Amino acid sequence: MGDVILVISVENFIKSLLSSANAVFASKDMLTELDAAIGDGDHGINLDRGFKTVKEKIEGKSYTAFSELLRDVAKALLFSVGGASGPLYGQFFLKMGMKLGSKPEATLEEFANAVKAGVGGVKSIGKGERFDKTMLDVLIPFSEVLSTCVNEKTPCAECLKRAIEAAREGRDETINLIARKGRASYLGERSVGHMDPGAASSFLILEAMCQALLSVETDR
Amino acid sequence: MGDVILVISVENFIKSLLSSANAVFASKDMLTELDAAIGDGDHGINLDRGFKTVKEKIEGKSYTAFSELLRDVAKALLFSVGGASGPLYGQFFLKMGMKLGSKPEATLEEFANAVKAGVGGVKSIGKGERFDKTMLDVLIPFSEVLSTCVNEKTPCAECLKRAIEAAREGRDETINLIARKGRASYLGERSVGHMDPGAASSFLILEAMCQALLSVETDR
Amino acid sequence: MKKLINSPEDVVSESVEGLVFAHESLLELHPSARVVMRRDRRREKVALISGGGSGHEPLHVGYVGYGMLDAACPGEIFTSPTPDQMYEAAKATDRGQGILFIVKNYTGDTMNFSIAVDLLTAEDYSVEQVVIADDVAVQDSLYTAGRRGVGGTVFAEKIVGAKAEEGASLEELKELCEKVSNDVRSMGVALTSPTVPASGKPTFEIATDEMEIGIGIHGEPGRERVKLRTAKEIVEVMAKAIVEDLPFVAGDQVAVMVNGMGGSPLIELYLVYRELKNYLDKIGIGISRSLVGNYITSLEMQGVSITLLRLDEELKRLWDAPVFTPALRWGM
Amino acid sequence: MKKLINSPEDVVSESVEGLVFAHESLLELHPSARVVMRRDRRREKVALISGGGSGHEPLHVGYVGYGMLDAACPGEIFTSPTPDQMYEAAKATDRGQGILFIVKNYTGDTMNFSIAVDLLTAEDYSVEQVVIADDVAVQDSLYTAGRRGVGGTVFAEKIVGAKAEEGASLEELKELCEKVSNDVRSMGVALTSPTVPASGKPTFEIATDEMEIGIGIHGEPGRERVKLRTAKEIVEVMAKAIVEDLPFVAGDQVAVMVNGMGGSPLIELYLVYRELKNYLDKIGIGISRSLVGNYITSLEMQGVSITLLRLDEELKRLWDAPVFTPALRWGM
Ligand SMILES: Nc1ncnc2c1ncn2[C@@H]1O[C@H](COP(=O)(O)OP(=O)(O)O)[C@@H](O)[C@H]1O
Ligand SMILES: Nc1ncnc2c1ncn2[C@@H]1O[C@H](COP(=O)(O)OP(=O)(O)O)[C@@H](O)[C@H]1O
Ligand SMILES: [Mg+2]
Ligand SMILES: [Mg+2]
Ligand SMILES: [Mg+2]
Ligand SMILES: [Mg+2]
Repeated sequence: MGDVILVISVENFIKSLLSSANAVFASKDMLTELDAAIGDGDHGINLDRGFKTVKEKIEGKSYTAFSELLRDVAKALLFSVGGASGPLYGQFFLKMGMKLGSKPEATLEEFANAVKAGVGGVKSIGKGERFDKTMLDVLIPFSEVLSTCVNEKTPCAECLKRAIEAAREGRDETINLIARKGRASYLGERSVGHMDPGAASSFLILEAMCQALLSVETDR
Repeated sequence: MGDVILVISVENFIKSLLSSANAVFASKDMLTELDAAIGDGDHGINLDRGFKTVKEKIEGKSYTAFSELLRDVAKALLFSVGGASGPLYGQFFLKMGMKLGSKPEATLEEFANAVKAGVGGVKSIGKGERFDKTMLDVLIPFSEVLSTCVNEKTPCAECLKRAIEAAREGRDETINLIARKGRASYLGERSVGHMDPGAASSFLILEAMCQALLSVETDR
Repeated sequence: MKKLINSPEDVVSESVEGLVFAHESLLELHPSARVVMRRDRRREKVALISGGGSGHEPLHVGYVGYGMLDAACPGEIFTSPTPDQMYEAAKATDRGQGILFIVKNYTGDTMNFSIAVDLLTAEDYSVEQVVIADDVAVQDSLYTAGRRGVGGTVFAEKIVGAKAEEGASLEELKELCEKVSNDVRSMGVALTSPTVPASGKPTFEIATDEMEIGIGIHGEPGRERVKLRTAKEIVEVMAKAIVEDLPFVAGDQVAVMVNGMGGSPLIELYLVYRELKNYLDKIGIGISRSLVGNYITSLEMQGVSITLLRLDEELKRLWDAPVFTPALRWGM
Repeated sequence: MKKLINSPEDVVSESVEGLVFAHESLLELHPSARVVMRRDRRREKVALISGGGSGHEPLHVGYVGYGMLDAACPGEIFTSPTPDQMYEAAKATDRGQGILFIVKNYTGDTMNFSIAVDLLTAEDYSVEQVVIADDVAVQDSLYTAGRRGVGGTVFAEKIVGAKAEEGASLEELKELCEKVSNDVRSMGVALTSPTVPASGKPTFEIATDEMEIGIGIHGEPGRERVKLRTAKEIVEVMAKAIVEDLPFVAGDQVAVMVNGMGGSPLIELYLVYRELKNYLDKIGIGISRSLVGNYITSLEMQGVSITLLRLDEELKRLWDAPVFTPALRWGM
């Protein structure tokens, strides 16, 4: 493990997405509580509904192309979540899929580029940036560290682990930030001291996804 | 004390009424709580408002006739209390005053007859009887025992004490009754186990009134 | 106690003042008694007057205006008004055609209104009263205080108000009001207790998983205290009790009211309406008129009541007639 | 959690169904998307559409009908609707005159509506949107999500709806809606927290002697948490913030709304109205139109919001124009 080259198949990516979905289901209440503190208390409920729809849509179905799979994921989220996180995550997966295109397998480099495109989608629809205290504080460092590691030819497993660590740090940093986007921004300074719910969910989703990819890798 | 003949002056009766008023003020919350249990939780509030109006009206004013004094008391209650107890107590004092008429003094016998007339007024306006679990369960035994004692030429102080004891028993008996009149009747069997608020207030009012009459007597 | 008020003693008078401010082209305050009156009193018609304890808004003050009441007499919170209010209201609105009092059946209300009737009769006014007693949660009996008057009062005020506007006589109106009163039934449930401002404490204690079935609009306890149920189950209990009481039968056309007790949001009331419609559909009772909202409340109590009135063509026509009051308005 | 519901997941769909049942001559449900539409869509006019999270009833579903919205898209509780809803609503109500979306300013709403705009524009529909952001409790800034859209939305829907009924063009309506949006300001306070059914717990904790000033309609925290004050003091804080923000000045004519958050009884709202009128009288601002009641709520939250809109003759005329929706009705 570690120096084998990771090749991500569409099939394995479905498993990763289902793993992300399970992570969301397990943390529904925690996410809702985070949102209750600085938002409107529905983030866990929203994502739970969204990922249930994703699961229904993709589980057991066979896809041959990333673009197809991820368009289904994006639409499931977009048309069932609502709120802020629906369009944001929808855009993330839609743009990822568009970048990966119609192929059935992707290298880690291609995966990293797709994540970057996804993050770009989130930035552009939400007009947000880093340190606004949003999911971008997880997505951006994750994407950047992943790309850097891949460029530096770091072993695949290590790339994913470092990216996840960067995501975790980004998530934890949101605690000390003043929110400038989303509902928490209404609080101004009062938002300090609370973790952003979207940052927490992004971390969960990415972590579960990467762990699933890694375990598949290890299983080989 | 005891064998002196009690003569009730209008002036002393004002003091007795103010003493009743103070008893009501002191028990406002208790009466309200009793009413909350089996009614609508306003009896103390109602009577507090009513006796404040009575106090304002009669305190410091000089009356020469019972009828005049008691008409003012009745109207103060009738036009400020509302609810069930307003007309009931209003009628009680109105009929009492009508019976005592325009004289400036009354014997205990005359007082007993006036109470009887007052109770008649309550019965006729409320269409109630004994054991309906209302203020009549205090007013009726009080009136009956008072009349009997007076007829038997019992010493005045003793008459009042026995009447008060009968009133207290009547009040306590309401605990085990099923309400058949007033708001508590909606509860049917569920009203058992609670003292009737109107019985409690009648007892307070009569007790304070009699004690004031007795103390005046003793002071002579 | 959490309330938007200044002081418990002033709640009623300040709120009534606000109501009259907010609807000043429609309403005015009586100069000496606590009475809310229609401003326009030119028309020769029977004066329709109601009143009762406050805390049930919009009842009755919100139903003063064209096609409903000529005056309303608000008492203290949950306490019937005093006879001088009804007496002054009648004198100020009488147009020589007589006065009809619509009274909810509570010991206090009936006694205070009766005293007003006596005072007015003594002065040669022609005055009649009809007592509404539609709450099926309470067993009716000659030996008790009888049934409470609740939601049916709203229907009575609307329908009799429309007929009064048409110029009907006192006798005709009394008869119509009695007909409505005979054909209307209600029942309510509570999830929480109201808090009377002057008392500052909830009128009753209720656990977080309990509800009171058959609640009164003053928070008087009802038939039974049970575990919280689904809206569908709750509606079945209420609708069944109501339907069997009259009884309403298959083929009947009814007006229904799904009434919020003050603290239940509209989203829940419409959900309850859905359950009610499904229930009545199943037993062949047709809803031909409906109201969903807060019409007769119990301060901030969470809960709902259902009222059913059997309709005929005349009642439908009178229901549809224009009305313009703070709380009910259509056709103008 | 005490609610009259069957299950948290079904609240919105069952309630919307109840609403449409209760107003079936006026409304219908879209056959495939969760959209409440006017039944009568014959008239050639610009389609006026709004939507947002549920839990604010009667907003928006209760404002569908003559003289207001052509369709409303209810999301889950406190969650903006999804773009397919707005897309289907637009397609079903478009009469070839274009579509105007009225959007409350929340990140989720603006994004979801924008996606719908993109989808529709791609299919050559002419569609515009106006974002309402009237909550002065929130500091406005280009670098944040900006102000929340609250009570001003009700005024916008009424006034723009009246103008749409007159046959105005999409461009004219957009301009009018922007004008209303510019001249309207709101602020709210909460005494208790709402409870989202799916969460089952109050959104925020608040002590029995505390209130939240500047609350959002989703229970988002406001400007500050303070000890409960009198109605007069509370109104002063809100009215001052609103008046100084636009600013409204002596001589201005305004429409005001005293809006209950869902759990506050009408008796309190009218009392608040009294305080507001007294405050505005003192500073020379004239109330020429008013609404007192529950118009944009936050489930069962206790609290109140105040909205002020500066009026000119055209706005007065449009305000007075007939409207017939489940929640707002006059002139017909
Ligand atoms: N403009 C934005 N850009 C990126 N992320 C955002 C933006 N606005 C909100 N978010 C994210 O969305 C999360 C809230 O999502 P959710 O609670 O589902 O939606 P809503 O705020 O509509 O209730 C926030 O915690 C934040 O991470
Ligand atoms: N018909 C009646 N006859 C005699 N007393 C009655 C009758 N109805 C009610 N009461 C008395 O009135 C009391 C309630 O008074 P109160 O709470 O002030 O009025 P309300 O019931 O209108 O709120 C009861 O406890 C009872 O003693
Ligand atoms: Mg949220
Ligand atoms: Mg009482
Ligand atoms: Mg009472
Ligand atoms: Mg939300």
